[in-house]
Amino acid sequence: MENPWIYLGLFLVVGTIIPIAAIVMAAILAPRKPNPIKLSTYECGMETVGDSWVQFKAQYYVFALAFLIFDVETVFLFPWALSLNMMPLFVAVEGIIFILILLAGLYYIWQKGMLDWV
Amino acid sequence: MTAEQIIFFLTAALILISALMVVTTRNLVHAALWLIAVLFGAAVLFATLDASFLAVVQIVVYIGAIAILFIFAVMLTRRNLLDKVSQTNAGWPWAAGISVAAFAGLVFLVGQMHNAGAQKGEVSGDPLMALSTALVSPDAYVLAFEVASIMLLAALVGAVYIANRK
Amino acid sequence: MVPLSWYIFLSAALFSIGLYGVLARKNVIAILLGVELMLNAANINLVAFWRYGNTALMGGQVFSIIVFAVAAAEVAVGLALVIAIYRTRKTVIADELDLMKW
Amino acid sequence: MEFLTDPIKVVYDWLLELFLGWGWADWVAVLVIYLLGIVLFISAVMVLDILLVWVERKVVARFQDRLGPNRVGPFGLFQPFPDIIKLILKEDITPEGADRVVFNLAPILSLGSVLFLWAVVPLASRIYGVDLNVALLYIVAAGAIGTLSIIMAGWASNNKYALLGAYRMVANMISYEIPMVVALLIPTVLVGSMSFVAITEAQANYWFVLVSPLGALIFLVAAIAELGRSPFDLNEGESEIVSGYHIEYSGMKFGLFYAGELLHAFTFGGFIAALFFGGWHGPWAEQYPLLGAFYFVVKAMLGYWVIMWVKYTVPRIRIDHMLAFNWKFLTPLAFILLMVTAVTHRVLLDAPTWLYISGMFLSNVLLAWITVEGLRMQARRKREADVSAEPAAAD
Repeated sequence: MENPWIYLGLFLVVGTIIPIAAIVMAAILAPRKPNPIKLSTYECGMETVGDSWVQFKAQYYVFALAFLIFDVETVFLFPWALSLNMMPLFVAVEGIIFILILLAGLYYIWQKGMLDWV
Repeated sequence: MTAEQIIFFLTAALILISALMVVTTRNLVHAALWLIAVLFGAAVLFATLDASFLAVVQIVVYIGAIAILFIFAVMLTRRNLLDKVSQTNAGWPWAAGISVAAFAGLVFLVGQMHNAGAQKGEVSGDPLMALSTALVSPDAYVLAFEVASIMLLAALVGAVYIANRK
Repeated sequence: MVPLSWYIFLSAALFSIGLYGVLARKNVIAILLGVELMLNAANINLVAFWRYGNTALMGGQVFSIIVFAVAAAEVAVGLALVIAIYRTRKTVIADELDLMKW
Repeated sequence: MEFLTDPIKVVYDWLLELFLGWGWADWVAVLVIYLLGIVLFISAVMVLDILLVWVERKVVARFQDRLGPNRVGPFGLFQPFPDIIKLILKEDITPEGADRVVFNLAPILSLGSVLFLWAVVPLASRIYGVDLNVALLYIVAAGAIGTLSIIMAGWASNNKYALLGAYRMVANMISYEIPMVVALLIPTVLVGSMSFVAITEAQANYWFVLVSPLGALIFLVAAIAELGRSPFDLNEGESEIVSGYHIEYSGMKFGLFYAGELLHAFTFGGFIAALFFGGWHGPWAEQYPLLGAFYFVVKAMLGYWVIMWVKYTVPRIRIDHMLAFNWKFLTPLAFILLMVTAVTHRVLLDAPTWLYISGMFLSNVLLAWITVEGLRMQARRKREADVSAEPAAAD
């Protein structure tokens, strides 16, 4: 197998086609008798009030921000982890400095109470 | 046409059509979803260019984090986002003109390049291991590696502080 | 086979589309979406130049990883600013944010 | 006996010879063999998924002191098939005001993101989809597609409950992705490779759970949270938001979400087995790959069993507790463990095996002990503060 991405690309295509096939099969076989009540939004029998695309709590956003930064950090750590075995001990210290800098950021926003759910 | 060319054209078409949808569609959640299509196309291009690490990182960072953040931000600021009204400002013909001029200039510059018709050589060694050693070895890019962590620290503290202020 | 120029043409087109998005869109978030397109165009270029040049030199790939980090930081701070502005001014339209324009 | 030692290669060579004999071009034959293999592989995974429906229902019944399905076939083993026929024949409702394209795309991506994972899982020695050199990041990338499908489902349904459920689920998934990725970094440090095949092969002499027990535990907790299973199933708090992001889905589309969830749980059982419990390694597994595949499935089932056990035993936790547990405890602990592991591994790299294993194990135990002591001290201080604050409040 000279290039793994050929196999992987085929896998992605087949892995997408199989769920699509399931939905298409259901669409062909299933009955279709829509009526307004059936199509209305399901809210346990209550009438829907207003548009459902409402705003949400800004707090979710803060956690998404923290996630973004730490996600990028882990991306940097993967090359570091790969090269650890064949580089001097000094390289391990570099990675530790890298992690400590970001943990300091986490500690700061924790102490400022920004991680508290209000 | 070789298989490689067919893949390139399909991906390029996906990228360009999706990019046009990103800048023209009125519904901003749809714009963010089209952006995801662009990013996925770019990941496919990275895979064809033998940069496997960047291909997966593209999906992990861009689709998994940045695009989600965009969708969250659109939903947070939705109240007076009227999808019916025009989403472009009055100067859009100027913008289109500038973009076309920029494209023409870039194409002209590519025409001046002496190695524009270059073909791919063999990949020397294992790019993944070469990348990881280059990123952390002291005589290569370790400074960039450490500075990136300082930048991420600044972004973390700044962004969380700005977003969280009561 | 695909020559180098195809990748550069593609990234030039992507860059121009992103530029149009930045210049023409009203909504601040849509402008940031345009910036993302431009950063991706730059990344495609960097990786293509790495692949068609000397693949033993990893500068191209390292540079694009740094671009990922910069993009993440830019999005984090940019969108946080959008949220903060929205909270005080109740708008995300760039033309209406004219407090500094006297 | 060639077939028993390397089945994939034997079948591959046989098919290649057959197709070339039919006068096909070289690359067409290889492509068709790949496609056949992939379709067979994914079909096998889907059949396993169907079996998992029965396993899950039977196990939950036993946990709750019931019998579970027992009418169709022996022990109700054929129960999933009527279920599937029902799902296919059920009317599919797209609610009014839904964003049609996104609404239909979400279940496809949800199941697809789980199926994609199987491309890189090593089932046995010389039996695997593909040996990708960035397999661990590929797993995280497929998880990112799953997160995306959830937010798409919640947004496209045009339903407040669905949107709220999606927000909760996404907040949960992205938060616990950080400790999960850090736990994935630990085998990467130990082996010096991101390839799943290489990580499994490196565990021929000792399992990584001996070297990094704390890492395995963090991965298990983060995996349960990633799956959105109890105690982290607050996306479907029935009493608050009915059933979460897939409330508006019916028929086959709901079936795809359900199948994706079950298969995801089993897949994570497989990951725990492959990363920390030796994967396909066992007696004679090296010579006879089919035996190795059997070991792998058994270990994956055990991992899945543990996930189910937790699910049906512990109650749901509150969202603020969920986020605080991750950001104030699990994430810092995972990063500290990563630093300790990296340094200990690097220092003991050339030491004899017994010293290496015991050193790594002791460092993990020491870290766990310090963590527990720290937590106890903090709890005691908090209790004392509460006690001294109480009389003041009583006045």
